[in-house]
Amino acid sequence: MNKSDQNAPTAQPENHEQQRALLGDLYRQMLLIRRVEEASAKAYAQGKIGGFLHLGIGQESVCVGAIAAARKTDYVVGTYREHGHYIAKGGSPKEVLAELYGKATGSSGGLGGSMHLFSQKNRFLGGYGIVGGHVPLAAGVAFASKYRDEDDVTLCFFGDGSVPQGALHEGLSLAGLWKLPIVFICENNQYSMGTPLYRTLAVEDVTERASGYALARDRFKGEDVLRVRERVGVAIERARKERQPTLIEVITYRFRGHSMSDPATYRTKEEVEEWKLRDPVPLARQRLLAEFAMPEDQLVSLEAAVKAEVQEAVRFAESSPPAEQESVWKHVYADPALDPRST
Amino acid sequence: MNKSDQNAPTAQPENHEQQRALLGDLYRQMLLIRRVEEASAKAYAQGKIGGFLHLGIGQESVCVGAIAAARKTDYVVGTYREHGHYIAKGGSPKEVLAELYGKATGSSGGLGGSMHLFSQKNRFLGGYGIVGGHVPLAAGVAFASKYRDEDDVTLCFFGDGSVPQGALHEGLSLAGLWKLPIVFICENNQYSMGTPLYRTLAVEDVTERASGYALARDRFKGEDVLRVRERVGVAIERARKERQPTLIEVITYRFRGHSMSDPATYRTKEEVEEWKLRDPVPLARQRLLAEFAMPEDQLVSLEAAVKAEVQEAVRFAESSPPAEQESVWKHVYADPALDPRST
Amino acid sequence: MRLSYREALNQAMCEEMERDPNVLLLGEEVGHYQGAYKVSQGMLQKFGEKRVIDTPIAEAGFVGVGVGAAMVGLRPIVELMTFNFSLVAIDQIINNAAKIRQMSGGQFKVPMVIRGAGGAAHQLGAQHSQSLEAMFCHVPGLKVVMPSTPADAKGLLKTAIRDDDPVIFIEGELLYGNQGEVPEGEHPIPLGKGDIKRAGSDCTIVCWSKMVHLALAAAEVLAKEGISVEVVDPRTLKPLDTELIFSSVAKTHRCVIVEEGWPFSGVGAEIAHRIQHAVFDELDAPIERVTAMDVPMPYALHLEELVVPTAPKVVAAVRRALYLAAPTA
Amino acid sequence: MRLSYREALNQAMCEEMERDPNVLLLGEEVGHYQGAYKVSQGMLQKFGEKRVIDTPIAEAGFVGVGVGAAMVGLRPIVELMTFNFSLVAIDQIINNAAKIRQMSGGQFKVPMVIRGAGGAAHQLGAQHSQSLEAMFCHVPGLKVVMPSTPADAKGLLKTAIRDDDPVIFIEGELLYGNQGEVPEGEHPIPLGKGDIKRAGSDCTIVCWSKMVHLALAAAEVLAKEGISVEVVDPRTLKPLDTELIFSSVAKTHRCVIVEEGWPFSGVGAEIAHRIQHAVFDELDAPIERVTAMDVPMPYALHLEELVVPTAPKVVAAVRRALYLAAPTA
Ligand SMILES: Cc1ncc(C[n+]2csc(CCOP(=O)(O)OP(=O)(O)O)c2C)c(N)n1
Ligand SMILES: Cc1ncc(C[n+]2csc(CCOP(=O)(O)OP(=O)(O)O)c2C)c(N)n1
Ligand SMILES: [Mg+2]
Ligand SMILES: [Mg+2]
Repeated sequence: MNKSDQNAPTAQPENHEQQRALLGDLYRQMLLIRRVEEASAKAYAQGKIGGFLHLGIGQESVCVGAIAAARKTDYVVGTYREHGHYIAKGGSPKEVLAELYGKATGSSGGLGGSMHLFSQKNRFLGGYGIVGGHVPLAAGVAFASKYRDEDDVTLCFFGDGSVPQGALHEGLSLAGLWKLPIVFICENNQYSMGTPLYRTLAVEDVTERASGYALARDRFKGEDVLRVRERVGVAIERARKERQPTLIEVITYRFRGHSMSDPATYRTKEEVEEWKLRDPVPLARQRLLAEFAMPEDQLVSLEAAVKAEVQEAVRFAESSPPAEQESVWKHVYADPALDPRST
Repeated sequence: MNKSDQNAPTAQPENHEQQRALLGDLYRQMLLIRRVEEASAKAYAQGKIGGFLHLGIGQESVCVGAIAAARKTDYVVGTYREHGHYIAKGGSPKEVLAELYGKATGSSGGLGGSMHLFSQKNRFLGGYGIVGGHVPLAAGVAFASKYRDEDDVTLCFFGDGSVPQGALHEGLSLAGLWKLPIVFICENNQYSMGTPLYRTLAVEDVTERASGYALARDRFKGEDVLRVRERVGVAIERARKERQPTLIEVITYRFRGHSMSDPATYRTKEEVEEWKLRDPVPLARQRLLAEFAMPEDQLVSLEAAVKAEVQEAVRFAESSPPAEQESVWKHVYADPALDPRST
Repeated sequence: MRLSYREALNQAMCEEMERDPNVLLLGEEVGHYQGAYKVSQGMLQKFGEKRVIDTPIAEAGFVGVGVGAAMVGLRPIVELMTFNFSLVAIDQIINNAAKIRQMSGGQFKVPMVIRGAGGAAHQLGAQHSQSLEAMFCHVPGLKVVMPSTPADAKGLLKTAIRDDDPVIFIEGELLYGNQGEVPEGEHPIPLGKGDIKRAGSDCTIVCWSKMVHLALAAAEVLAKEGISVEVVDPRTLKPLDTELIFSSVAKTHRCVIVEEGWPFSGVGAEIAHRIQHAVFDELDAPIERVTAMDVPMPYALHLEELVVPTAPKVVAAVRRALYLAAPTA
Repeated sequence: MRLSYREALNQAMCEEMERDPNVLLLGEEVGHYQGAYKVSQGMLQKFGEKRVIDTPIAEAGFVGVGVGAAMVGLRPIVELMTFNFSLVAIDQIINNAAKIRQMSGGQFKVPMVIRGAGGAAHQLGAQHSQSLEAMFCHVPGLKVVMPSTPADAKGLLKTAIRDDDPVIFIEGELLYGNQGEVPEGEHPIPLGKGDIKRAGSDCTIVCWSKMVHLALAAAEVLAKEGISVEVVDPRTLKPLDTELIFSSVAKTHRCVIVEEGWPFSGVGAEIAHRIQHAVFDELDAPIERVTAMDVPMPYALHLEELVVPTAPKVVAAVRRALYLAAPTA
C-alpha cells in the first residue's frame, strides 16, 4: 500500500521521532519507485513493455521530496519521465506497471503508456511528451486555483533541456505576471538526451532566469530527500500564502540512459560512479541508520515489503486484461455516441 | 535621394563639423520618414492604401539612430512597423509608398504591403507580422555571417509586446549560446496595441532578461538620435569584434494609434502631449540650430527637399502600374514553370 | 431580434458567463480595449477583471493556460485575435487540448472554446490572411465550428461553451458587421447539424462561414438563368453533417464545394471524397471545388481578388458541374 | 550498392556537404550523439562542429535560424528529431519559410530542407505518433517529400538540398533499417515525379513512405487471388505527380489510397478529389481510402494495430473497390 496520504504537509516535523517516521516513509517511497522502475526495465528487456521508457533512477529524491512537501489536494504536472512523480503523488505501482504493459487496469487504461500517466483522483495531471509543452498547462491549473480562490498549489516539473523552449518561457511569463500559486521545479540532471547542459544553456544556473519573470528562485543539490522537501516546502508556502511563484532548480543525475535505447556513451564511467556515491536511496537508508538509529531489521522488513509490493504489481500487470478495444474511440470525445470513425 | 550610404559607421565623428553633418543627415532621415508616414496616413484615409498600416511616428530616432551606427553590409530585420527602418537602411520612399499602394514598383512588387517590406540590395530582410516570429530568423542571419566568417552584424528590432513570445525566447537563447553577431533592439513604446507595458510584463525593465541569455545589455531613452547611434554603436562593435550579442531596450513612444483603426483612447491626451515635448524630430532640429549653429535657411531648404522628395514619391506611387497578375503565382516557388494552381 | 454577428457572439458569451461562473474569457485586448474586433465589448465592465482577462502576446502560453484550467473544471473561452496566431499555439491545441481525454483514458476532459477571427479580410497580406480550418479538422479530439450568420453564431457559440470537448470556433473576420435575425431566448444549435440556407434542385453548393454569402449571391445569379441551387451550410465542420450533404447531392446529382482556404487537403477535399465514396452512383458530374488559389495571399487588392473565391467563380463552377461550361484542368 | 534507408540519407547529406560548403546540418543530437536515429552518424567527425551543429531543444528557434541563414545564402538542413516536434515550429515553417519568397516579391529565397522521422513507430503514444504531411501539403510555398526506399531517399534528399525552396522531407521512422539497392554515383530524382512500384491492371493503389510496403504486401496477397494491383508511389506529395496517378487510374478504373495519417482532410482526400475531378468517367467504383482511424494514437500494441493501416486493411479496401466486398459506410 502506498502511504503518501501520510505525507505531512510542509510544516517541519516537530521531533526526532516524527522526523524519523518521515524519512522512513520517504525512503520507502524512493525505494518503491526505484524497484518499480527496475521491474519495468526488466519487463522492457523481455519485450513485455514497448515504446519509449524513460527511467528516473537516481533522481527519486526530487519528486519524492518535493511532493512530500505538498498537500494531497495540490496538483502535480510532469514530463515523460514521471513514474516517480506519479507514485509519490499517491499512485500505485500496479497502475503504473499495468499502464506500461498496455492493460485495461493501467492508470490510463493502456491508452497513455509510460509518458502519459494521469490520475484524476490524486490530482496528478500527466505525463507529457512534448518538451516544455506542459508548462503553460500547469500555469493554467494554478490559474484555476486562484480563480476559484482555493489555496491549492501546483507543482510543475521539467528537465534542464526544456529551458530554451518557447512554451516554457510563456508559461513562466504568465505565472510571474499573474502571480499564480505554482512552483516550477527544474530537475537538472545535467543532460538532455546525449547533450550536456553546457552545450544547450549559455547560462548554466537555470534560476538566473527567474528575475526576468518576477519569480522567486532557489537552487540546491537534490540527493538529500529531506532537504528537497524542506526547500520546496518554502516555495510551496510562498505560492500558497503569497501567490508568489518560484523557480527552483534541483541538481540531480540519472544513472541510466535517456531512454531504454540509449547506452549513454556520452558520459564517462567515472562520472556516473562518482554520482552513484550520492545515490539518494542508500543515502536515506544510511541516514536512517546512523542519524535516526533505525534498527536495521526494520529497514530490512520495509525493503522486503517494497519488494513484495512490486512483485505483486508485476503479477497484477501481467495478469490484467488487455486494454479495451472500444477505449480507442470512446475517449476521443465526450459523447460516446460520436464515433470518431465517422467524424 | 536617400543619403544613408553616407552613414558613418560606428566611429564617432572626429570634429564638430562632422558631427553637424551627421546630425543633419539623421535629422533629414527622420523627417523624411515622418513625412512618408504622414503621406501614407493621408492616402490611407483616402482609401488609396488598404490593409493594416502601423506608423512609427514618434519613434523615428530609434531606427535612424540605430541603423546609422551600422555599416551598409550589416543586416536589419524588423516588425510590421518598419517603414522607418526600411528607409533608414537605404530604401527609397518611392519603393515604400508604391508598395503601400499595391504597385508593381513597390519594394515587394505589391505582394508584401506595409508589413512586409524587403530589400535584398540594402540587406533589409523584412517586414514580419507575427509578433516575435522574426527573432529566430534574425539570429539565423547572424548565424550565417559567423558561419562564413564575415564580420557583418545583424540588427533585430521588436516591440515591448513581443517579450513574452516563445519565438523571441528561443532566438535570444540561441544567439546567447552561439555568440552570434547580433544586436536585439527592443523598441519599448510602452504599449502593445491597447495594453500598457505593466499589464504584459511582470518586470518592466526588458533588459533584466539579458543575464539569463548571456546577452550584454543596455537601456536608455530614445529621443536623442545621436545617443541612440552611439549606444547602439557600442553594441554593434561588441557583436562585430567579440561576437557578443546585446539586448538593448530603447524607451520611446508612438504618437498615433497602434494602426489606422485604433483611436488610442487608452491613453490620456496629457500623456501623449507630454511625450510630444520629446519628439525626436524637432529635438534634432533644435539641436542643429542651438548646438551646431546650423543656419535656419539651410534647414528650411533641407525640409523643402524632403517635402519635394515625398511628393514625388506619392506621384510615383500613384502613377505606377498595378502589381502584376502573374506575380501571384510567379513567386511561390523557384521554378516559374511550377504553376501553384496545379501543385 | 436583429443583431450583428459580433453582437450575437457577445450575447452568447455574456449569457453563458451569467449562467455559469466557471466560464471566463481570456485573450489579447479582450478586456480594457474591448476586443480587437470589439466582440467582447462591455464584458470587462460586466464581469470584471477576474473573468475577462487581458493576456500578453503569448498564445502558446494562454492557450495552454486554458487547457490546464479546463482540466480542473473551468470552461475557458480563449480568444485568438485572429486564427493566424493559432500557429504559434498549435502544439498546445493538437498535442494537449485534443489528446488529453484520450491519453488520460477518459479521466480528464478539456471543455474549452478557442475562438477568434479567421479567413482573409482585406489586404492584410500573407501572414494575416489564412483560413486554417482544414488543419484543425484534420485533428481527432477537436471540434470545428464556423458559423455564417448571427443566429448560427449565437446558437453555436452557446453550445460550444457548454460542450465538454475543445472546440475551435472560427469567426468570419468580415462577417462581424453583418446583421441578421436572432431568435429570442435560448436557441442552442447542436454541433454537427448543418442547415440548408437555400433549397434548390439542380446543384448542391456546400459552403460555410463567409462562403455561404458568396454562394447565396451566386445562387441568385444562377436562378435568373433558371438554375436552381441548393446551398448547404454544415456550420460545424467536425463533426460533419454528412447525412445532410449526401441527401442534398442525392437529390441534385451535382455538387460544388466552396471554401476560403487553400485547396490541397482542404476541407472541401474531404467532403468531395466522402461524397464520391458514399453516393458515387448519384453523381452525374465530377464534384467541383472553388478554393483560394494555392498561393500565399498577396497584398494588392486586385491580386487578392484574384486569389480568393468570389461569386462569379462559384457561378462558373456550378456551370461546370452542370456541364454548361468546359471543365477546368 | 546495397544500403539502408538511414545510410542512403546519410550519403546524400555527406555528398551534398562535400559538394557545397553552404550546406550544413543542424538539429538536436545530430552531432556528438550521431543523431537520435543515427542518420547523421559520422558526420560530425567528417565535417566538424561548424557544419554539424547540435542545438538545444528549441525547434521554433533553430528552424527560424535555418530560415534566416537560407535567406542570406546558406542551404541549411534542419533535422527535427521527429515531425511531432514540427508543431512547436510550425509558425516558422508556414509563416516564414513558405512565404518569404512571395512576401518579398521574389527577392529572397529560402533554400532549406526540414527533415526528420515521421509517422508512428511502435507504441509511442498520442504525442509521438503523428503523420502530419497533410498539414504541410496544405501550405503553398512548401514542397513535401516522403521517400519509401533507400534509393528514393538518397536521390530525393540530394535534389531537396539543391532545391531553392523550403522542402519538408519526412522519413519513415520504421524505414531507417530497411535495406535496398541504391545506384552508384549521382542519381538525383526530380521532385514531383512519382514511381510505379509495381505494375498491375485491376486496381491502382496510391501510397507513399511506409505505406508502399503495406501496399506491396497486399498486392502479393491479392495476386494469389488473381487480382493485379498497380502500386503508385508519388514520392513527392507536393508538387504531386497527378499525371502518373491519373494515367494509372485510367487504366485500372479503380483506386485505393493508403495513408498513415488521419483521414479528415488528409492527403488522400485531396488525391481522391483530384481523381474524381479529372478522370470521373474512368472510375468504375468509388475511390477507397485506408487511413489511420480518426483518433489520437493509443499506446497499447494491439490498439495501435487497430488504428494504423495494415496490409489486411489494404486488401479489404481493394476488394471493396472491386465490388468483391460490401462497401463501408
Ligand atoms: C519539443 C520536443 N523536442 C524534442 C523532443 C525529444 N526529446 C525528448 S526528451 C529530450 C531531452 C529532454 O531533456 P531534459 O529536458 O533535460 O529532461 P530529461 O530527459 O533529462 O529528464 C528530447 C530532446 C521532445 N520530446 N519534444
Ligand atoms: C503572434 C501574434 N499575436 C498577436 C498579434 C496581433 N498584434 C499585432 S501587433 C500587436 C502588438 C505588438 O506590440 P509591440 O510588440 O509592443 O509592438 P508595437 O506595436 O508597440 O510596435 C499585436 C497583439 C500578432 N501580430 N502576432
Ligand atoms: Mg535533463
Ligand atoms: Mg509596443
